[in-house]
Amino acid sequence: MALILTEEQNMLKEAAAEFLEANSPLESFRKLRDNNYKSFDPEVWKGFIEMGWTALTIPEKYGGLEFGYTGLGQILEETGKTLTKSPLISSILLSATAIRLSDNEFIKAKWLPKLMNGNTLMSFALDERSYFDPNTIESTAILSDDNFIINGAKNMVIDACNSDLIIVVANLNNSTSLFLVDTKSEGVEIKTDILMDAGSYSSVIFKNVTVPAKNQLNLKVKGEEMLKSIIEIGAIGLSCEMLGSVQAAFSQTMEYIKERQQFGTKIGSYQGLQHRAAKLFCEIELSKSVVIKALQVIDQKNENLSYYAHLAKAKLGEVLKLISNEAIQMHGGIGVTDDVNIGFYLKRARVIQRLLGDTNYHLSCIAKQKGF
Amino acid sequence: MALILTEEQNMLKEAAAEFLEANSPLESFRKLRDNNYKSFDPEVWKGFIEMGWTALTIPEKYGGLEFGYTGLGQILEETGKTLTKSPLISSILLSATAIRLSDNEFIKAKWLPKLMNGNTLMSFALDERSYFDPNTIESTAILSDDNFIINGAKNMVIDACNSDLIIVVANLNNSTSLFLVDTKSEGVEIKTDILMDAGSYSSVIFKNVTVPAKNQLNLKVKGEEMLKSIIEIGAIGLSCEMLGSVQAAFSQTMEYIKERQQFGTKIGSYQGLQHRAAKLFCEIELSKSVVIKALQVIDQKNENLSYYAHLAKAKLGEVLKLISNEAIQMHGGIGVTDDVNIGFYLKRARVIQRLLGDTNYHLSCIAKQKGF
Amino acid sequence: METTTKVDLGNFRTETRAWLEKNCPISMRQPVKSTSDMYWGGRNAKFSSEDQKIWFEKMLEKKWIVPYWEGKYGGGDLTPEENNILTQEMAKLGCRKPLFSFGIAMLGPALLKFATEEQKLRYLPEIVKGKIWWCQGYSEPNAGSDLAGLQMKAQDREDHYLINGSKVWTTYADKADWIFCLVRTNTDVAKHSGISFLLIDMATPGVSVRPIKLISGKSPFCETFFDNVKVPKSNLIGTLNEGWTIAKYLLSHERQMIGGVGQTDIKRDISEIAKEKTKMISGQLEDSLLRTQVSKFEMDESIFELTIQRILDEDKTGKKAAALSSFFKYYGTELNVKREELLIQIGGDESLLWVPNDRNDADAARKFCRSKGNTIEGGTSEIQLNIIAKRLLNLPN
Amino acid sequence: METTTKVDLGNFRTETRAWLEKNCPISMRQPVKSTSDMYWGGRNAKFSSEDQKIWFEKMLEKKWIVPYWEGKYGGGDLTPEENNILTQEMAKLGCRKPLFSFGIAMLGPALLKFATEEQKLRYLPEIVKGKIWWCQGYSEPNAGSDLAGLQMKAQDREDHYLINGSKVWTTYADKADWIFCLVRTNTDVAKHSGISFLLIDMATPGVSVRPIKLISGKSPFCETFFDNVKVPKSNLIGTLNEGWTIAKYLLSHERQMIGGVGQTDIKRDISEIAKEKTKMISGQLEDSLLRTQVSKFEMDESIFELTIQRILDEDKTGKKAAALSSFFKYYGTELNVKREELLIQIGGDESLLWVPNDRNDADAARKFCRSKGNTIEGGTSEIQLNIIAKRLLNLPN
Repeated sequence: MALILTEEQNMLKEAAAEFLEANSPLESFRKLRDNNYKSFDPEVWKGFIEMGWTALTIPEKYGGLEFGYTGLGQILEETGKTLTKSPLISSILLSATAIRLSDNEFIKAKWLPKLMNGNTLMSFALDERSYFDPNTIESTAILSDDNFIINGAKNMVIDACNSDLIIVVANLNNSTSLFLVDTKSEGVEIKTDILMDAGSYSSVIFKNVTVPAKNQLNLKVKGEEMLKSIIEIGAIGLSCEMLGSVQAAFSQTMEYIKERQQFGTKIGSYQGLQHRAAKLFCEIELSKSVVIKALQVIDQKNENLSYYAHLAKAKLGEVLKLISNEAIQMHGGIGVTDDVNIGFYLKRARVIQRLLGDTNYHLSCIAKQKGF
Repeated sequence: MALILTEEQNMLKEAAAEFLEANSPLESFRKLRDNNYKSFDPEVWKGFIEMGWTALTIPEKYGGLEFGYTGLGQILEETGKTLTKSPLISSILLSATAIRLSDNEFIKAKWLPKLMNGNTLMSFALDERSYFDPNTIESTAILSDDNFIINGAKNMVIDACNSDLIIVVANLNNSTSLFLVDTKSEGVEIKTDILMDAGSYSSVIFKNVTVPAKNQLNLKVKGEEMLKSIIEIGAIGLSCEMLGSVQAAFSQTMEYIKERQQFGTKIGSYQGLQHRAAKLFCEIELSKSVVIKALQVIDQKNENLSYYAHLAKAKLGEVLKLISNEAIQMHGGIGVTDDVNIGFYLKRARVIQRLLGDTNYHLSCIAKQKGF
Repeated sequence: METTTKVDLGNFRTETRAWLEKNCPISMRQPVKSTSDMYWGGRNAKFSSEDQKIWFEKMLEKKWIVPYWEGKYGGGDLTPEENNILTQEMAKLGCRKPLFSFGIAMLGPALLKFATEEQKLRYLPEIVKGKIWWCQGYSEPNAGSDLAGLQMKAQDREDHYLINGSKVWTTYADKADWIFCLVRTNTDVAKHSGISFLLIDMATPGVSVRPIKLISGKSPFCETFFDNVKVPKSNLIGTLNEGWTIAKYLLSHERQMIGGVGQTDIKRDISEIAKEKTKMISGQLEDSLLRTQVSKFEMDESIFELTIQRILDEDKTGKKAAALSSFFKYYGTELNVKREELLIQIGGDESLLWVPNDRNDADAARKFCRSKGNTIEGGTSEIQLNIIAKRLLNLPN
Repeated sequence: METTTKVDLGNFRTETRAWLEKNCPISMRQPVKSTSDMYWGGRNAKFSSEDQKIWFEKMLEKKWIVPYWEGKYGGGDLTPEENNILTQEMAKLGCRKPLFSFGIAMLGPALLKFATEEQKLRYLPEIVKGKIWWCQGYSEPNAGSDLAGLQMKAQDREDHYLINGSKVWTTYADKADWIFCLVRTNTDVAKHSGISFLLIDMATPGVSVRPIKLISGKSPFCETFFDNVKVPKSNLIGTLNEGWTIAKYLLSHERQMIGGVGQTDIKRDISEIAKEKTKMISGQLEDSLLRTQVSKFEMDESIFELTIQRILDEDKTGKKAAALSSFFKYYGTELNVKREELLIQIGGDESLLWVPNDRNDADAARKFCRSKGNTIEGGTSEIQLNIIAKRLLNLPN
């Protein structure tokens, strides 16, 4: 398959760019932050829903557009440019994907339409440690009559503070399972922190939380495999946002060095900066390629999903780190002030790099796959 | 102790620079190479002995100057600039150090004067694998009446082809011992290869070689500890040569970019090259510091010898790799031709980096020491 | 003219395969291992085997030496689609190129675009027939990266040009019959405006050649000297003083080739070699720093391959990005240099051998040294970065 | 004058220690933790504790606020050796500085070298007594790296200068009483030749200040505006239009401080933190890529420390290498930026916290963000590399 967008995908991307530039430019990120770190702008989120972006990955059977992840990826990429905050990652990229992969028809039929219509917000609770480590889950679920009793402590749960439900990963009979838990259930305690990217991330404690048995996502399918796919698709989705940030931080920096004068010349004329800029350009070209490949692999249900997910998140983590630093350095003094927006990319970068695993984590996974 | 040379050490260094520039400039390296890869120039070696350089680390008790390794390091550094080939590394840095650390008075009294006077050439045989790995020695020594019977296969033995004797590292009763073996003994088979640096490195096979019991270097001292010190001192000595090469390759490159014109200007005026040159300058400043510290630590019999030996060889391996590459790139097309000498540093670099362990090896040792 | 349909192409593929299977000798389906496996043609042409001769002659007769040129120039009149199929089928069978030639890859495109019809009819069929071995004369000792700063003079002497100067990096000049050169025909104007593109017979009195030895050893490169060499005016290609246009056209071709675009040889994974050569401990490389190096290298290598594919795919949709050839050249050669560094590091002592012994042909060290030229030849990495900064990023002067 | 002997120095050390032990309140021997632990003096000076007041007054009385200045300027007349001993003994006991002051560290050296005797006698004792809080006005919004491109004008108006323009990165300008500034006094000459060094009372009408918020949050930096501010001519330091000489003299001081030379705070080994925070497996960091990063970082950090020591040792022997301050600034700040990157990477989620909660003061993320300024303030890394290339390597323009 050609590594290019189809005409429909291109149109979607352009529409997204236009909408976000008009309704949620970079400056909106500052406004939400200064408005007591508000998680998102409901008006903008309404726009997302009206544009159909929440329905892109939902099967037609449940009323969705079944347009594919390559489409969703374009939206995420554009939000990475404007740093638009929304429940798109927690509710759609992670939670809707989890439910889509579920074989519990009851859950799918009930919740996919609600997620898509924005009536329900969901979060995905996986992490339990201070770094990404999906292989050591200690939360437990025990079947007791017609209910599961869930115990455990999760952290880094994105936007849990706004969510109606949380999908919880826990061990059931020595294997992984996923459960849909109402945040208003007894025994659920949510504490929310604001991290460097001005985003809301919660620690959620589940203390003998009772969940109806029908709320288990994985029935015949293996929970381990479902979780693996959710993480892989999630990592690719985050890579899309990172690709957007990479491009935006770079182009804003190029604009700046074309205008900024020092020593009587534009600083963009110095070969020292030019060579660094050219190298960043190369890294962006590489980033674009791995992201589009990874997106296509999701939609093709290709067996190499795991490899390209690791590759994309590893590369984008590295490139975003590099470019978010270079962007500030090339801006000079003004770059470290809060007066300009370029620093927002740095702060978002260090959080999103870590979500669902950093470069080291993903490279190590590839090395293990290749047996070295 | 101040991290500077004493006046005497400085004088020695200047004398060495003068002698080598006069008697063995970089062009001499080419001549030896083109003369069927000759190992060294006996006239120049005679000069080394007359200048007292072979006696610097030999105790006064055995007729030496007992001037210290910081002195020997200055000679090695200067030979790194001119790439002067000589038995200084095999006979003095490695073999004389091994004997100096020995507690076998018979061996010391007999051989140190001969090594110093250049009457005898020796090699040090440690490696058995295609990479540096001093912890897996398979050569064996067995006591049989008044003799040891040695079996094993060694490689990367520097200058064994010219040596009268070889110091062999072998296992005796499950611990490490060192033995002095006459190269003319029955069962010793030497095959010599020319490596990328135009130097001679031998594979030596020992097949039931009989060695008199008095030829064991370690009597009461532990062979393991002796070997460790020899490797550490050897690694520091090689770092000195590397420091010389680093400086010479850099300064020749700076001269070149100050003169070479392209696009109507000297290429050294381009900021792209200037910033790279400035970074190399910083790396050289760091290299100088770790080398002088490591040398002083040998002479002070400081307990941190091991740490600084690892640190020096690790850093110099990294810096020499970087600078030997940058030197060629900055020379452009002429740099990859055999018409100029700058490529000699590259070729020597990749061999000396590997001798007694590369950057990865030494950094890994430090990490182990620090428990991470 | 009828358009080719998919059915026709299917037939073409079947026929092509059948023809190749019938006509390509088995020995000509082995990978090229040494220079004697390549037939370069030329005035002193010698086939190194009977099969080589048969294969060349069959292909010449079939007009498939340069299948995509027009018939009147000796080509096979194939459409791009047909030519593509032929290339694919040859690759499947492993057929060697019947003729190696800078005439086909470099001079040909220039002649087709810039030469007069008379010149095309004279030179192109000779190229196809392998009668003339062409070499290239661009760089000069004092004009490396600054190619346009070249100084080899061609003075107007009424009925001929008088050539004085020298060229460097003239590949196989010691074996070639003719050379295509950039020469200075006007010294009074901006440097790019006084350059012309000239063809010179190497047998002309005053031409001499010195082979260049590299840090890796022997090389096909030469330095070529021109001492009062007389060249007929009819040997000028394109307009006088507008040779720089031709040069730029050809350089962009060359960069893509050096950057590895379109290269088909499969490289072994560095990690596979590392697993084989170095110590493993509980399923991982014991040298954890090497594991890092290999991980990062393979990430970039793998993604660079995707990027070549992506940009070729974009090209097909008509998106043009001219200076991207600089990206390919820069990144591709830097990657190759890193690969060779890793190989020499992983390879252990064997990879350091310089003089062959009975177990080892000392190829690794030579290849390593040779790779240092990759980021210099065909425009240094620095020049490529300049081009990216100026043309793609529009950074100011 | 008698020379100090070793015996005298021994006595001086003993006496000093005894005096410090007697006079430095225990609470003044704790490390500085917040800004309230620092006494800055000034017109609106307030001591944050009784001990802080006692300590300052005892030291002032002893003439040890600036012990190495001459007595007539309020100093203690100590020799460099004695001052060294005092510094060492204060460090041993952990005594805080009694007064934090840009007047001591930055303005003082300039006055001592360039001011008239009258100016010295007026300003230096005030600095010692902590009466005036000085701030610095070099950079301007359009003159960052290109400091000499500054445009704040000081026009000659017979009995005074009329100042118009603004300064940026004026640390604590919102609290300071006076500012020492570089101003443009001649616009008709090369930029370096039209700069003067001027002292301005912040209370003069027309001076206003805006604090600057950084990506890390609040900061002591300000932007300071001058709108028709009248400054007496007697406030000029040094020769008119030769202020650049003073600026260069001060900048070289500043660079060494920022690069970390002479810093005494002990930093924890990154490897220790990594061992504590991340997974270990058979005695090694499980994340082998992190192991590589930490190994390389600690190698460079450790050798940079040796290099500071070596160059200070060489300095003592009289070897001068002026531009080495650029090396320290460049390498020291780049290392610190790398350290903060590693800390945020190793630190896990806790290090990403921005708004403090009950378990975590969110310091790590703020420090990380703040570190991004290190390679910019006091001359960017690029400027330092330029200086190294030009002054130490003599590369051409």
